[in-house]
Formats: sequence, structure tokens, C-alpha cells
Amino acid sequence: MTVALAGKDIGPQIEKALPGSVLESAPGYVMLKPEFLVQAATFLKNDPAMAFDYLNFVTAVDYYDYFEAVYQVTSMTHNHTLMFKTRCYNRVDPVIPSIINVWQGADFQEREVYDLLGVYFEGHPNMKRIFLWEGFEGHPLRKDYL
Amino acid sequence: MKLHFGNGLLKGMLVTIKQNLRHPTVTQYPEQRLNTSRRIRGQELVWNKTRCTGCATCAKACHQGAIQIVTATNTENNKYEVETYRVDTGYCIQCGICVEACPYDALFMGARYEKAKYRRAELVENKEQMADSLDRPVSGYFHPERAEKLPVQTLLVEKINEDRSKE
Amino acid sequence: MGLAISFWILAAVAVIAALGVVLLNGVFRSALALVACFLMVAGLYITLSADFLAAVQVLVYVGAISVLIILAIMMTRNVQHGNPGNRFALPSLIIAILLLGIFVYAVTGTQWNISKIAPPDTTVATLADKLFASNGFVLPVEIAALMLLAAVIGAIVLARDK
Amino acid sequence: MALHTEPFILNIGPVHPSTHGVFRIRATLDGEVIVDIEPVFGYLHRGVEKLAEQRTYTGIIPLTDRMDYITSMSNNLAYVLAVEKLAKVKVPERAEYIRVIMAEMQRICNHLVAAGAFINDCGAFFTPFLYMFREREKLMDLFEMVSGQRLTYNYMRVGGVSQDLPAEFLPALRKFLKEMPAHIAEYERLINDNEIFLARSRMIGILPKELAINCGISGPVARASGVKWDLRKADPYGIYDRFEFDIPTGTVGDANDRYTVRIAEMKQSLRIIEQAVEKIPAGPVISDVPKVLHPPVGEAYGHLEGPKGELGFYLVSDGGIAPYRFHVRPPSLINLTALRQMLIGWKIQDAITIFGSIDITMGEVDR
Amino acid sequence: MTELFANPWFHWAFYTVLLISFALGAVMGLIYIERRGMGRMQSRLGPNRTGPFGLLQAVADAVKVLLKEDIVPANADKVVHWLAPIVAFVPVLLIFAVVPFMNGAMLADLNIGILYVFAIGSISSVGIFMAGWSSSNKYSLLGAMRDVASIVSYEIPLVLAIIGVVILAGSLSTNEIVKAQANIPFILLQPLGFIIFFAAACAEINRSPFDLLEADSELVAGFHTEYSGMKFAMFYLVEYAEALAMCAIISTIFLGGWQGPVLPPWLWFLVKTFGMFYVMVWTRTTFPRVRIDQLMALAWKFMLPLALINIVVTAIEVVIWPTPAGLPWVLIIVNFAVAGILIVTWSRLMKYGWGRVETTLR
Repeated sequence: MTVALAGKDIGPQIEKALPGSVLESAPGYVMLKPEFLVQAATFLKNDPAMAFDYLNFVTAVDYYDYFEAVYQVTSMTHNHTLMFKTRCYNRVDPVIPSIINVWQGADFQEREVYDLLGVYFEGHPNMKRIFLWEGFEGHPLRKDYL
Repeated sequence: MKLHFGNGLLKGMLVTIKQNLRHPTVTQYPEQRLNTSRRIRGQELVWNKTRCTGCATCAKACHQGAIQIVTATNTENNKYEVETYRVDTGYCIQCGICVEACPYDALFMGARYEKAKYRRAELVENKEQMADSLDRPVSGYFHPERAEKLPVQTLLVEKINEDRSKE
Repeated sequence: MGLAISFWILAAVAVIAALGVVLLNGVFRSALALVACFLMVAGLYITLSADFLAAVQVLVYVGAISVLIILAIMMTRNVQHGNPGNRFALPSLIIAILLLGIFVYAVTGTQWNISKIAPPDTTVATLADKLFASNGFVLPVEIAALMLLAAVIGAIVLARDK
Repeated sequence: MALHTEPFILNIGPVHPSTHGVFRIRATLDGEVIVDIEPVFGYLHRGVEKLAEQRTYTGIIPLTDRMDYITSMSNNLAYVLAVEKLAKVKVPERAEYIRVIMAEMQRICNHLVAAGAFINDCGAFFTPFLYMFREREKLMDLFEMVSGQRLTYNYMRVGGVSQDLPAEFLPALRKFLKEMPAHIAEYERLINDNEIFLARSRMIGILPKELAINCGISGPVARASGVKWDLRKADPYGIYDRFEFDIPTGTVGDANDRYTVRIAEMKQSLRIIEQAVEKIPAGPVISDVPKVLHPPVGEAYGHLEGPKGELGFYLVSDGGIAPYRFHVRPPSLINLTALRQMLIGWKIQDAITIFGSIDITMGEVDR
Repeated sequence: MTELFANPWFHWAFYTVLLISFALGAVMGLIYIERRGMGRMQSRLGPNRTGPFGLLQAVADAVKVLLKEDIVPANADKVVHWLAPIVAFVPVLLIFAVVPFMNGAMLADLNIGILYVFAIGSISSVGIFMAGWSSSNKYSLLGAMRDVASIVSYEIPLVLAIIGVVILAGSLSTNEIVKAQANIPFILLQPLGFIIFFAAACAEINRSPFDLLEADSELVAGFHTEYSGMKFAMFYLVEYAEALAMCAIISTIFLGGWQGPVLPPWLWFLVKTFGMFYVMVWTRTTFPRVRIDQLMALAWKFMLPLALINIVVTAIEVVIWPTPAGLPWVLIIVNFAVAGILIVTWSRLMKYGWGRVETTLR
């Protein structure tokens, strides 16, 4: 059975490795600061106790005030899983660092999030629309999109 | 390590040529029809006028918005009646959720499956067209008591065996 | 009579096709004209009772050589449409005229011996006798084969990557 | 001295017999060798995630049918698992068994399509494809008997399944289980040792283990690369911990491994179904769930080992009748992440084979 | 009657009409065999609606295709596009000139008969790459390039494979070759030659598993992607007429042509030809397609050396046993053994990827 690690336990560990990176350690997830996202992801992947080598999914949710990027990662060696999040409060030009260099699996998913929610992932080598055509106006999954 | 010198090719050829001795898995469709499932969700809805109370649960359950229902009080005999009951089968995706939702067993899936139309307008079915009648067989979807009366489905698993036993 | 007619038709078409190779606008069409020219020459061989030679002409020139030429054309994309002119137009004209002059001079100046012997019935057997019989050309044939083999290996070595 | 030809851009798709739907690969070729590719998606984008935000939790089930139309039953199940996690609904025992039977039947169904289409992409003229579709027809008959439709089943419900199995279902399924091993043996005789097939599929499109994990690739594609990861074992949802089965894995990660893993998985699925049919208890098939569901505020990620890989649904609820956010983790899309690395350097024919061996459905890639 | 046939002009006219009608009629038969035979092997029926047993399906298809609009792509080289089907079709008809239906019943008993077949057959490919090039479609162009590659490669094993037969028969004339098989068909004396010839013939006429140039699943339809209507029908006809010609040639040089007991000679010839075609349908049903470099490898690394060895072995045999009396059992056994040993040895060299393995991931 895959163990869903509680954010409460993991959050302090990340905080210890990268001071100032964790905003909130909820039971279900860890909330990370966007500027520390890539470092934290690298830590989660490379730390032998974590060894989160597999990225389940990346998505984002539009909460009107902010965009929340959600990442679920799994370790195939330890068989545990963790959800971490990050927030972006800029609604006009939301930017979140891309984790494609940590987990390549984020490639199409980050593009999808950009396409449908308009969150720009900085550092992604090919950040353009994936499903809709170039020149499509707006981002359909935003709550204010008609 | 397996040896390969064309024996794999010959083995495959043996399989294909053997098919000539078997019965083909084919139905000559317009003449020869297999019985569909007893629970088939066919291309139409059947509506029972007498049971329907006009509660519009089906219309609320329909996530495609294909069902339109208007109720009104008939002033002549002072009764609450369903004025329009209209289904746009062009929007309908045959999910059967309306049938499941109906609390009075007034709605059924149809059992027929050949319903091609020439015009979009013909896809909209009104009260009279949807009525429960003999030429509109009712499927047993979500109505097990109806399902028992329908013929048993022809299954390919069993059909092949029957044909083999004949040979 | 029939032979003469067919000769003239074949010869005329061959010359037209040869001109087409040079003059046609479009490399691919030139190549096709070349194929037509080869075929006509094969036809000429048949009128000369050299049926084996005709078959080999078609097999080798149409089936292999022109096919390779066309493959090369297909690979070079930018000359696909149109036959680009180049700065060698004038020199090549001069060379062509010179060559033509030499040929005309040689052909008109030669005493052509016409053989009175009837052509052999089965050219294949005669050819085989000439090539492989003990008093034939076995050694040249074998040497030619060896040379071709060397050429093939050389081509492979040249074309190989790394 | 190397001979070079000019690069040549070839558009494979969107309408092409081997793109399994409307997918487009912009390939740059050098002769017949692929130098670069760029996948282009979106020709079948229907905005499922947006549509779902306006539908009730039950009304979304037909939408999931239409995502990966080859594996509707698994999609239903994955979504329903996520909702059950969100709303904390219990499922009756019999329904759990029915779900396992359906999911495994669907897996066989999908692998038949995948393997058949893959061999078709290798150039076999429809023979293995039609043999496999013959057995798929039988499975679809069984699905039709249960749910009333042949492709878009809409069978799973939050808290169980929509209807109990009909009386004639289990005998027919037993008959199928008895016949199927012989049919699988027939496919293996037909194609497994075929020298041309081996030459076309062995050592082609190798996906190394590390790359597979890093790219988030799951399902048979990952297992063919040697990743022994199956959610049925690693995270046994439902009652999968009660069944005995193996996880077939490949060694090299080439196209042939992906094919053989699928064939082996079909056998394992048959094993699971046999055990489930043995043990299936009587009882109700759906627990007492309100018709219009109001899950508590929160979020849940439910996933299962779909036939194509890890199929997950991430749901955010605001307490209303419709999910606030509905996100799909589509295995088909994510399995394509490594496509570029897998295709470059191969010939067009190999590209078609490799693409076919990944097994995607455009309905799920684009959603 | 006989003096009528002695008149060369009548002979010409008669056989020309006969051959054209035979080719067209037999092609219909082949299409029927292909579709029904393949259908049965794929566990279905095949077309059975038009006419009795679906016999008129080919006619219906022909009518449909002839009534269709003829579309020429805007960027096409129109003249070449128009000429291509004709250039492809005429040589195929010419092949039938040397096919003996009965003893001496042929348009022309050329003494280079077999060579003529391959010489003429190679012209047909010119039509194919004319089509591929002039369509100005990338898929067509790729198809045409593959065609060029396969034609150049497979001509060689094709010709080499029959040299064994020619050595045994002592003639290039097709009629003489059939006569030489009075005792025993050459397939028994030349099993290796037959296998190589069959495979090379499949490649030459682009039938599966070597149908790379029209590869449905990769190149959509290859060289005739842009053809429609009448011109497409021509290519369709070429495809089957070539198959018919090759089957006729195989039955002539390996299966004893019109020789056979009880049945009339022309019927034997037809039975063998159609039987051969059924084998082609059978292989098409079963095998996947090879890759282009494997196609080349097969021609150059497998068929060419084997064909050469076959020639040497046959030549030695002819020298050792000049005239076999009755059934030459020793020869048959030796030849089958040689064929088996050679195939097994060579197939070990052709393991994975048939000589070319790419293990590195780029």
C-alpha cells in the first residue's frame, strides 16, 4: 500500500534543508514558496530518505485570488507519495518556475496548464499552447472564462 | 535462444490457413440480426404518459440538457398535466441517467437502434412520438422486470460454439 | 520494308529523345527522355537481330542506370523544378561542337565493311560460345568481373560513414 | 566522406492511418531517418475538464466514458474511486468484485486493441488485428449485457455499480475464460516468432528505465522497460490485495517488449477474473448514496492502474453539487513525453511502429 | 485453321486480343481471390453482395472508380502525372507475350524469353516513380524512392535465381523451359531458386511483405496517393496484372507450366497460376512489412549470396549428372538439403534487425 506522507512531517524536513522555503505544512500537502520550488523538488528527488523519482501529475487550480499549482510525487523505492503545492498571486501574468529539469514528465502537463489556465512556467524550453491553437484568446479553465 | 530460420513465418502461415476450416465470425447484418442486450440503451427514450407526474427529475438529471418538460394546470378539468415533453435525441448521449433518476418508473430506454434521420429537426421527439407503444419496444435498462420479458442476448462466445457443434 | 520503317521511327524518336535530354526544362523530364532514348536504342538493336543485347540494354540501362539517375534527382530537392542554367553554358557548347565535328569527321572518313553473313539464329548460344568457350574470351571476362568487384568495394568504402 | 541529403519536413497526420486518431507529428527527415519531431495535439480537444465543472458528480461519469473510449470501464472506475475518496463512501463487497471483473475485462479489451493495432502498424495486413478484435467483440458483448452499451458503458456509480450482473453473465464469462487462453496461444503462434515481426520490433524504440521513470511513464510501457510498478500491487485500491497475480516486466524496453508485456498482462488479467468469479459474494451492489452528491470541501486524488497506465483524477470540491476543479491525469498524454527521444534516429517505418507500441487514444490525450 | 495461324498477322491479332482480354479477365479473378481468400483467412467472408458469391464485386469497383472525378494536384507535373499510369501499364501487358498457355501457344517464342520478361518488367517501375515524383506529394515521393531502391536491389537476385533453371533447361525460351519439365517440375530441383525467386518477385511487384512503396500504415498509399478515378484504376490494374504475370512466370519456370496429367494444358497453366497467386495472398495475410533497410539487407546479404551459391551448386550437379534418367531422386534430396542448410546458416547471420542493430538511444 502506498503511504501518503503527511505534509506535516515532510514540511519541516524541507524547511530544514532549505530554510524559508515552506509556507504551510498541512496534513495533506506541503505549501512551498514558488522561488524555492525547483530547489525543493530537487531535494525531494535526490534525498535518499525521500527519493521521489516519479511525478504523478502537475496541475493548477484557479482560486480567483491566486493560482495554485499542485504536484503529486511518488517514490518507487520507498512506495510513498506526497503532494506539494505552490501559489501565484499574480492574475494577469502568473509565473511559476518549471520543474521540467527535475522530472521530465512535467513537460506536456505544464504546457497543458499554461494552455488552459495561463500559468507560465519559467524555464520550460517549449512553453507554448498544447491543445488550443496559437492565437486563441484567453485560457478556458480559468473561472472567469465564459 | 530460439532458432529463427523462417520457422516463425511458417508457423504463422499455418495459423492463417487453418482459419479456412473455421466458421467466420460474421453476421450478415440486414438479413441476420443478433439479439441485443436486454439492457440496451437504444437510440430513443420511451415515456409513459400515465405514470409521469411532471416532476422534471429527468430533466434535472440530464446533464446534456436534452429533455424539455413543461407542466401546466388544465383549467377545464382542473388537473396538473404535462404540456410538453420533448427530447432532442441529437443531444442525447444515451447514458441512461434520466431513466435511473425517474422516481415513478415513467421513463425507459428504447430497445431499437436504427434511428438514422435525414434532418436535425426530426431528431426532436415530442410527447406523441415518445409514447409507449407496440412498435417501440422498451429496453430493460434499470427495469429488471421488463428485462425478463425480452429475448436473451445473442453472445458471440456462445454463437461460435453452436456453429462449431453443427459442423 | 517493315524493318526500314521501324528503323526510321526508332531512330527519329531516339534523336528527339536525346535532344529532349538536353533541351527539356526540368531535370526529371530530361531523365525520362533519357529512358525513352535507351528504349529506342534497344529497339534498334532488335532490328539488327541482336535480341540479347536489346534485352540487356533495357535491363541494365532502363532498369538500373536511369533508375539511379532518377533516384539522385529525387534526392536533390532544389533542382526539382526547372533546369538551372550555369556559367559553363558557353564552354560546354564549344566542347559539344568540337566533339560533334570529330564524330562527323570520323564517321564520314571511315570505310564501313558490311558483313554478308546472315545473323546467327540464336544469339545467346553464339555469345556464350564466344565468351566462355576454351578459345573465347574467358580471361577478359573474369578480369572485368574482378575489376567491377574492386569498384564495388571501393564505392562502399568511400560512401561509408566513419 | 559522408553523403548528406537536405532535411525534408514530413507531416504525419493529423489524418493518417497510423496515428490512432487525430494526432500530428511534424517530422524532419534526413532521407528516411528522423532527425527531429514535434508532436502536435489538440485536434480532439473537447474541454472535458471545463465541462465537468458544470455537471453533477454522477453526470460526469458519461464524460469519462468518452475520454479514452477504448477503456471506458476503467475510466469510470478511476473517477468513481476519486469521488469515493473525496466523499468517503463505502462500497459493498459484491460491487468491489464486479468492479475488479470489469476492470480486468477492460484491460484485456484494451490490450487486444493495442496489440492488434501495433502489429497492424508493423504492416501486417489486418489479420492479427481482426483476430484480436474477434475476441474483443466477445468482451464487448459481455459489457453490453451488463451495461447496455458496447463502448460507452457508464456503469460505475459512486458507491458501487449501477445495476447488478444479469443472471446469464457469469456463465458466459466462464465460457470466455475457458476459451481465451487458446486464442492468446493462437496470437502467439501467429506473430510472436515471426522473423519479420521480430526484425521490425526488437531493439526498436528503446526506452531506458531511468528515462521512463523520469518522464512519468506508467503502465505496460514502463513495465516493458523494467519498471516493476503496478498500482494494483503498489497501492492496491479496491480489493486487489486479495488476488494473486504477477507483474510481467520486459528487459530491454523495446517495442517487442511492450507487445509481449501486454500479452502477458492479458493472461494475468484472466487469472484475476477467474479468482474473482470464484469468490464473488451475493449482496447489494450499491451503497446508500444520495442521488445528488455534496462531497465535503476538500481535494482528493484517486488513481488506478488503467490499461494504458496510471489513470488518475484530481478533484477539488467546494461543497457544491459539481466539482470545483476536475483534473485528469491522462496516461496516454504522459506516456508520449519521451516520444521525441524514442523516435529520433529511427526511420519513418520504425517511428510508426514505436508510436503504435506506446498505445494511446487521442480522446484521452486531448480530452 | 492451322494455315490461318501460320499467317503471322493473324497470329499477332489473335494473341494480342486474347492476351489483353486474358489479362483483364484474370485480374478480376485475382481481385476476387484476393479479397475472398483473405477474408476467409481473417475469419470473415469478404465481399459477397454483388452478384452471385460476390463475383461481380470487381466489376462494381471498376465502374465506381471509372465514374470518379479525375483529380490532378495543383503543383503536379501534369504531363508526367498523366503519362505515369500508361507507362506503368503497357510493359505489364507486354510480359504476357512470352507466357506459354499451351505448347507453343504464345504470342512470340523469343529465344531470350526469360530475359525479356525482366527487361520489360523493369520499365514498369519507371511509371511508378514517374507517378511518385509528379504528384508533388511527400508521401508519394518517399514511396517512389523506396520503389527505386527495391527495384535496383531485387532485379539482381530475381535474375540470378532463374539461372539455375536456365542451366537445367539449357534455354532461355519459356516454351523450351516448360518442355524441359516434362518429367519433373523445376521446383523440386531448384527449391532454393524457387524461394529466392518467389520472394524477389514479391518485392519486384511490391506485394506484401515487401509492399513498402504503398505501405498503408506509413505512407498512406505511397506513389498513388494523389491518383483518383481512371488513372488510379490503371495503377490498380498494374498491381494485379504484375502479380498475374509473375505468377504465370513462376508457374512456367518452376511448376511445369502447362505440363500435367489428365487436365487440358491451358487449364493446368491457369490452375498453377491462380494457385501461386493464392500463396501470395496467403503470405500477404500473414506477414508484417519489412523495413526499407531490411529489404535491402535481405536482397544483398541473403538472396544474392544464396542465389550465387545456388548457381554454382546447380552447375556442378549438371556436370556430374548430365542427363538424369527418370526421377532424379539424388538430385532432389541433395538440392533440398543444400537449400535447408544454406537458409539455416544464413538466417543465423540475419538475427536481430537483420544485420543492423541500433542499440544506442539518441
